[in-house]
Amino acid sequence: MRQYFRNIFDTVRTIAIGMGITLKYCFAKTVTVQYPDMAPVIQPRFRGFHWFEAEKCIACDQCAKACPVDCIYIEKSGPRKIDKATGVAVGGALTRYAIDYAKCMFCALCCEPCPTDCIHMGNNHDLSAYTRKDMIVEFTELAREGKQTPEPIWMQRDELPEWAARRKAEWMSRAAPAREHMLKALEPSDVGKKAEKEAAAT
Amino acid sequence: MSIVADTLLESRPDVLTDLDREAIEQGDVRTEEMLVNMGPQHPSTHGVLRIVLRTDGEMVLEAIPHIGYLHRCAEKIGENLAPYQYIPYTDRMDYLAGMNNNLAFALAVERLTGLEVSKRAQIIRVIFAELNRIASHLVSMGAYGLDMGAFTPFLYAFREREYILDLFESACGARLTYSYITIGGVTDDVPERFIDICREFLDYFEPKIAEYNNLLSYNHIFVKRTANVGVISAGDALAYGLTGPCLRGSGVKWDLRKVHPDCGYEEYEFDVPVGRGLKGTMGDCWDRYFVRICEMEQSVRILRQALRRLEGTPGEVRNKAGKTVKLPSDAVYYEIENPRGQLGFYVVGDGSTIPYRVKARGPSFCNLSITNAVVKDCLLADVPAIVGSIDVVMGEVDR
Amino acid sequence: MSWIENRFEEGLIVTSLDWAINWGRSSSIWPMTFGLACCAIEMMAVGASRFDIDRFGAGAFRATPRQSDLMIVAGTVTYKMASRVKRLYHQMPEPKYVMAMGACTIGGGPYFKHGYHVVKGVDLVVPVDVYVPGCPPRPEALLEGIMRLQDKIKHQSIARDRWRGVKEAALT
Amino acid sequence: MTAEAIVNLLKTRFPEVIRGASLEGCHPHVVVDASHWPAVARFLRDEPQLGFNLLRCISGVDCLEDRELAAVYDLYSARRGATPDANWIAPHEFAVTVRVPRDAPRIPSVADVWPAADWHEREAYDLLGIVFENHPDSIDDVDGPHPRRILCPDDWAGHPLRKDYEFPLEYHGIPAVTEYGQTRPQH
Repeated sequence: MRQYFRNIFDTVRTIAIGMGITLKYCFAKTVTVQYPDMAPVIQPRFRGFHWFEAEKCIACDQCAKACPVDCIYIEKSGPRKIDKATGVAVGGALTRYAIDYAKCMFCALCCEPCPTDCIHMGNNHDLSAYTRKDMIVEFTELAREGKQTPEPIWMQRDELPEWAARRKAEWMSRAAPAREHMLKALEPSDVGKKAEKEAAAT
Repeated sequence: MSIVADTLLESRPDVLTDLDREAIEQGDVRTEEMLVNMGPQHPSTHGVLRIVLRTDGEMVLEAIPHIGYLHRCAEKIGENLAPYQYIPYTDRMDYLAGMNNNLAFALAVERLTGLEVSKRAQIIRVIFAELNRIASHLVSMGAYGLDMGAFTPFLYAFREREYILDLFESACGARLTYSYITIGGVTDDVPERFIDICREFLDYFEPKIAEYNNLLSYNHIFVKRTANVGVISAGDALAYGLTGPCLRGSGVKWDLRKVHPDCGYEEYEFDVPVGRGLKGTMGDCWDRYFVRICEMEQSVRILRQALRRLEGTPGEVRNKAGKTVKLPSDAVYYEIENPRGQLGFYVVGDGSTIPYRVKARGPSFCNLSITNAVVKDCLLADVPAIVGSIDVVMGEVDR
Repeated sequence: MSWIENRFEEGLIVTSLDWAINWGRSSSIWPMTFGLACCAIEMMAVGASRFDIDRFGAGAFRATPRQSDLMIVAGTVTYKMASRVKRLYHQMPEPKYVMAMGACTIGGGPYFKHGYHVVKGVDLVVPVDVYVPGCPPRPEALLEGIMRLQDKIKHQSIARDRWRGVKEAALT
Repeated sequence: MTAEAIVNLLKTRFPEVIRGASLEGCHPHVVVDASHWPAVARFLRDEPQLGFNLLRCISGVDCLEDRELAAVYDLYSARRGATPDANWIAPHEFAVTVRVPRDAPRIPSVADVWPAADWHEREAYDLLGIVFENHPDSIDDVDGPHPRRILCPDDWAGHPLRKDYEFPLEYHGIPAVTEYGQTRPQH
């Protein structure tokens, strides 16, 4: 009998202590991030969807070899190399550079071996879509549009939350100086042929 | 008289009222054997565990765990990739403690190849391993509360965990699958102001542990549901190969960080908390749960020492040779203390850069094998309490 | 709703009814607690205090398929699990939606090449409405996925084939 | 006790059973004949000098070149500290390898010596096809008695971790290749 009342007393007492803690947090600052209205908290080193600079890529396959899951597809029409005067890759055309995000595991191992420093982990965090084909991002197609990182479909709308509009503008301005070179990278260029001959001679 | 009445009278006389006793003695309780399938989709099996329970009324006569619903062929992948490429896969084994898994595999390969790791990298490794231990135990505590019907601690645990994940993200850029600790050190030095932010977090976090105790650990309902339930004796625990908090909950003061220190753990001062039977029998669910809470306190202690040490130790953090190591024709078996127990990697080299065989010994795999021995002859309602207190992560059980 | 499909013109009554029904459906998506692997932890994080999926009316995680509208397949689907996934899907009441969260679920992910026991995409087992890539996706990305699904639901019509023209409409 | 001392102790106690020992390198171990393995295991556990009470892991290895399968048993001896409050210690650790021919891989089970071996042995059967005799969780089918599979489904064909394993093309109607048929990049 005594144990019975003791149990009731203990239960009520310990629950009251717990409720006291909960009550304290009624007046504390909230921790919830109001996501679509507020910007997500993303650290500078965040490993998001890739940022790829087509004008610098020499299609050397180093990233594809380092990739543990083989999700990078590279095709080129001839050997490419960096033109030292402009810092832009010339030679054969870069016909395809695609990453399959249905396989990618964001380990950043592709960024380390790149000799020309042309692939990075970007700060885009989302690429949700309605078909599986959308998971393959053709970076050469993006380069044709003057972009260096894939845009999620919601960012293609007109009205955007303020932070998203700012981010979109930032991506655009970051890619803008290289836009001309990016288009050139998709076509074969003469300088490359010279380099090719030189390479063949040596 | 049926089996259930017999076992109830013997094993759990405390749950029977006088009326029950009378009913049993008069033979009113008649039950039949029944098979109950728990899982693979069940809210309290922590993933895709399936337990087939043979029950007699409320009593469980036999519990056979069926695993393999998350078998992701990690060992086959290990035979096909260079060690530095395999590091991201180790993240995905015990996905609540990615840093510790990276560390275990990196240490195994470094031991095999004799690769040197700088002092600063070792301190960073300790810091991240301990931070991840806290994060992992927080999830374990929150999820255990959920299993027992307490939703609030889950929210508190995840709030604190987010701060740790922010620290991880600032250092390596990922929230869950870090691949930060790699062969030959860590991928990158800690960011600026990391030490200050980490200290701030510790100052914020330390008083919270007392709060969890008041919220959950000492809550009378929680205690009644977990104390004296699922008792594992020290002998059983050792025989079944239990490690980590499950072994220490049974009063065995065995911690690899003390037994075989690596990464300079011998220089840090900390205690090994063990179950003492504070609320019931030694080795019950509550003890296993409480060992985790106490370990968080010890991790905070280690972290404070490590941060002080990191300030005074400049230097490189990565041995670049780690990416091109050749594995000699030899084997190594290396274990470290993970939040869930001893994670071991058995790596066989054959002179090339790709291992011949990689075998992972998941602590949850061994801890789960005791299920049948513990769950036998207990009440059906206690099964979630026992499985939750073992704290399995299915990614590691099935690999 | 097959008995009603393609029988009515899209007039005032049908479109207003559509609007009301879609508003109701899209703002109370009840997901099923269906954690398979690592992504499930991020799914739990979405349900917890920092990200708080309840703001979208999708916070009522149900333990049983009978009460849920949305199956978030969060994690690697293996051959051993595939038949269970299918069975759970068939147990859900209409209208039901499936979200593939994470690379493993979408296409085998990191386990594509050497994973002898991993299903190379959950869409080989159940139809998928929204794909959320990432390994694992950030909680924000999962919230975006939920909003993509809401967009999709808002363009559904009870008097039409369920998904006709929905993708194009949802993009605008 | 050093690995050398343990090997010497085993050699004096079981002179015919020890087929070899490797003390060099990172993983000192002794190779034991399969037929006498349970007796050796019992000795390793019960001998007060050794007291290997904690079975850490059983790793199966497919040695394709030698046409052999190996099971590696890693052991710890966990001892109570000097005082009740002291940490436990591990006076020694050791490993035992049992090698069997690849076409008839039969090893007696040690699940009655260390209950922890139960699941490890099932896993070794599942992934490598090492048959553990007298296993407590055995089933008897066309291949004779063998432990029950643990990770793969019961009707899975083959043992995946063997070096000559061929990946399945479909399982229960689910194709193993994707419908958009991407080819891997050729390196």
